[in-house]
Amino acid sequence: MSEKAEFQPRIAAFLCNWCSYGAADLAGVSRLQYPPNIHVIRIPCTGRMSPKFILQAFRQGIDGVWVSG
Amino acid sequence: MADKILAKDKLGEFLGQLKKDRQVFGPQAVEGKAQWAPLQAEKDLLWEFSNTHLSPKDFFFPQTECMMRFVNQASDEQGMIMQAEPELKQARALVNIRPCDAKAMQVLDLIFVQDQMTDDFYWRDKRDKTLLVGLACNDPCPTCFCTSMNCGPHSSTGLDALLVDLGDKLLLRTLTDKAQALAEGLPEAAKADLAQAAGLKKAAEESITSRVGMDQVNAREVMDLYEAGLWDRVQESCLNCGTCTYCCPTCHCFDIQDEVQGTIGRRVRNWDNCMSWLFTVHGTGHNPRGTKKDRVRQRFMHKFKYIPMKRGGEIGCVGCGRCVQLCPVNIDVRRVVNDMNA
Amino acid sequence: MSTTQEIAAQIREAAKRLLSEGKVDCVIGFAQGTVPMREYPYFAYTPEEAENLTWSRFCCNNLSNFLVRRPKGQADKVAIVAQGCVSRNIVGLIKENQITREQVYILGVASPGMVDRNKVQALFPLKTITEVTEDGDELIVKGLGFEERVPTKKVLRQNCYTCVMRNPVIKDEMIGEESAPTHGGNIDKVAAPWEKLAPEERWAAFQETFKDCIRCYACRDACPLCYCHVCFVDEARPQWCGKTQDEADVATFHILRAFHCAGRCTDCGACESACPVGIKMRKLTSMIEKDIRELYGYTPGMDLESQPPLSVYKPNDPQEFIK
Amino acid sequence: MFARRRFAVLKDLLEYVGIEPGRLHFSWISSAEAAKFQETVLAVTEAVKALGPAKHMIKDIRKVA
Repeated sequence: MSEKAEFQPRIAAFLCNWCSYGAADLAGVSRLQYPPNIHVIRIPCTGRMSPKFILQAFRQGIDGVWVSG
Repeated sequence: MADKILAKDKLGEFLGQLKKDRQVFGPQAVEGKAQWAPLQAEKDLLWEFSNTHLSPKDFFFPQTECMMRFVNQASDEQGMIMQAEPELKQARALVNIRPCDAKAMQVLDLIFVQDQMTDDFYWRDKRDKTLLVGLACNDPCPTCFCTSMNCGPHSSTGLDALLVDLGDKLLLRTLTDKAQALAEGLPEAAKADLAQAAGLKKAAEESITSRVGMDQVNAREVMDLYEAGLWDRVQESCLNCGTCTYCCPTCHCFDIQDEVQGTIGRRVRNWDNCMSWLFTVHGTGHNPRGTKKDRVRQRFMHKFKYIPMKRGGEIGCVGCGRCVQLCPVNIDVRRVVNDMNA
Repeated sequence: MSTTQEIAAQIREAAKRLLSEGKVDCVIGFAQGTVPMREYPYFAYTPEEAENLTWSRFCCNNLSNFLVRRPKGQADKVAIVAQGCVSRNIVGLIKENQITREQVYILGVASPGMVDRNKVQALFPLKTITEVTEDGDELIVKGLGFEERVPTKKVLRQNCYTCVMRNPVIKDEMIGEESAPTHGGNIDKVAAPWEKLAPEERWAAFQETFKDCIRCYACRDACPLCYCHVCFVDEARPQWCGKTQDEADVATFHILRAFHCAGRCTDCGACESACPVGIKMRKLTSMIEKDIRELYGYTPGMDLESQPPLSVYKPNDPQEFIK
Repeated sequence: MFARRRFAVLKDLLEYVGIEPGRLHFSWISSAEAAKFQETVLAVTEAVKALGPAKHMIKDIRKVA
């Protein structure tokens, strides 16, 4: 296995409480599998999302940011 | 104390000798401005310049300085034990520092290193390991007012050695033991050379036409100055930015913060300035310097009243004129002090 | 076209009239600075003080900044000297409910285009400039040991070449005559200079531009858009932006500052003029404003009616980037 | 909807300063779309994985200041 293939990114996932967070929940109860690289952060609404959060995630060394409403 | 002559073609040797056990810095033309940089070649060193764009205080008091590090984990063997940052490894020399900037370092010495209890290790370490070789100003700028601020274009306070450009050669005046070795083997200055240097000094001092009076500032009571009406006008155009304090060679306020990432942390100190709202705000939300006027007043009162009162007449300003040139709204310190002196 | 000296005389006359008639409490204009090419914001409260007012190509601060930063409270009525960009910022401040239209009396001026002092200094590297005066379309630059004439057109601020509105968009009184609205430059051609670079080269260009930053925040404080009582860099719990010189901290400050100006920046150039180390932060802001024009067809501050672009939406706004 | 405009500008700004396009992702997923959620996680992870570890904007306090 090459080094690149072994790289496991850390991804911050900002999920809206009413939409994607619910979808994540449903994915869980439906036993749908997905990679464990995402670190879910629940936000009350995508409108709560601030550019500060995204920059802060990058500052703390996160490899990717995903915002989902 | 010795007055020697350094021929300009011997400069390379002189710098070579400095470089033997030190890292040498000097003002160089970087992007059209005189700026401090490590000296690679003799030809890069500037001789014809007014002063460096920003002050050299960051050699001794960096804008960001890590003081100590720690492991932020109680279970770790080294957990929560502060580890001091290493001292400066190599000695340094600053060549062609202007006398006003050297004077500023001497003023800051009085503040950073006072007694056993107030002894800033980080400052003292860098000061002790740095040799200051000054270059006297023969052509001061119109914004210079050093002669009014306990300083002057040929002032030697705070320096280890002073160079005076005599045209075809340099006069090297050693002032401390640290600098004695530099003068070894150089010819003594002749009477005519000393007379020429004295003439240049007089001419330079006379060419400084900006005068600032301090007699009334010294005579007036603190509260009288504090409550003076002039601050209402001074603060009007102020933006409360930190330009004046960050370009100033004697401004020395800082903010200490602990930065923690997971299990590691460090304590850093960063330049801070009294113009900032955050500078004095309390945890309760109360801010003793809540208005722009309070903050503007603080800077001038500190430099021209509080420091002279506490430090036997030393002034927290050396008259380098950087803030006059760089203030975005032209708050001219000379005008402010003259108003205070009225 | 009147010279700036003639305009200055007319500003003084208007200011004296307004103050003596009691129409306003204060006139905000410029007075001659103590160093070359640096006129400073001046507040005249009496007709006598109005004598100190001036107008030139060295008036680089954005005076509308002082409408929101005045400590005396915002109730009293002030007159303000405003060229195109300043009037556009006044429009912005009115829209953002920082001031009301009634409390400002706008003395409109056509902008002659302001001089970039860094550009003039760069023509005379390491030399000390002692005096700069305007003479028609030229500047007479005097310094220690030299005197030269420089065509003004060569040393204007970068944003003035691409100005889209030199005349005030709102005014109570016009000083001098209106000029052609633009200087002829096309902002869309020069905005966002790093777009030409390959994505992997951009970060280096960004770092190079901001490497001299000393975090004095003069750009923020000179900006009429930055009136927040507590700026995000001053927030401590949580701390969004560290106070160090680390490149991540410097980058965070400049990215967020630029972002906060999105859809509001009038490209007045006050930030670049205020910077003590000559950073060109318009390389960031010009990109955002270009983006706003392309995405939402909006140019800030042109009228009192339109809605700020980030405060409204349309159902068919572009969203190709969203999965 | 307001956020959409903010995100559009922010994404363009971050790409403009040199953050790779594949590091920042946005999506609309309703609470009923578990399958779309799964697909999107896969897509996002793959995109970031392909880019390798983050290089910019990282505050590293271990560095000597």
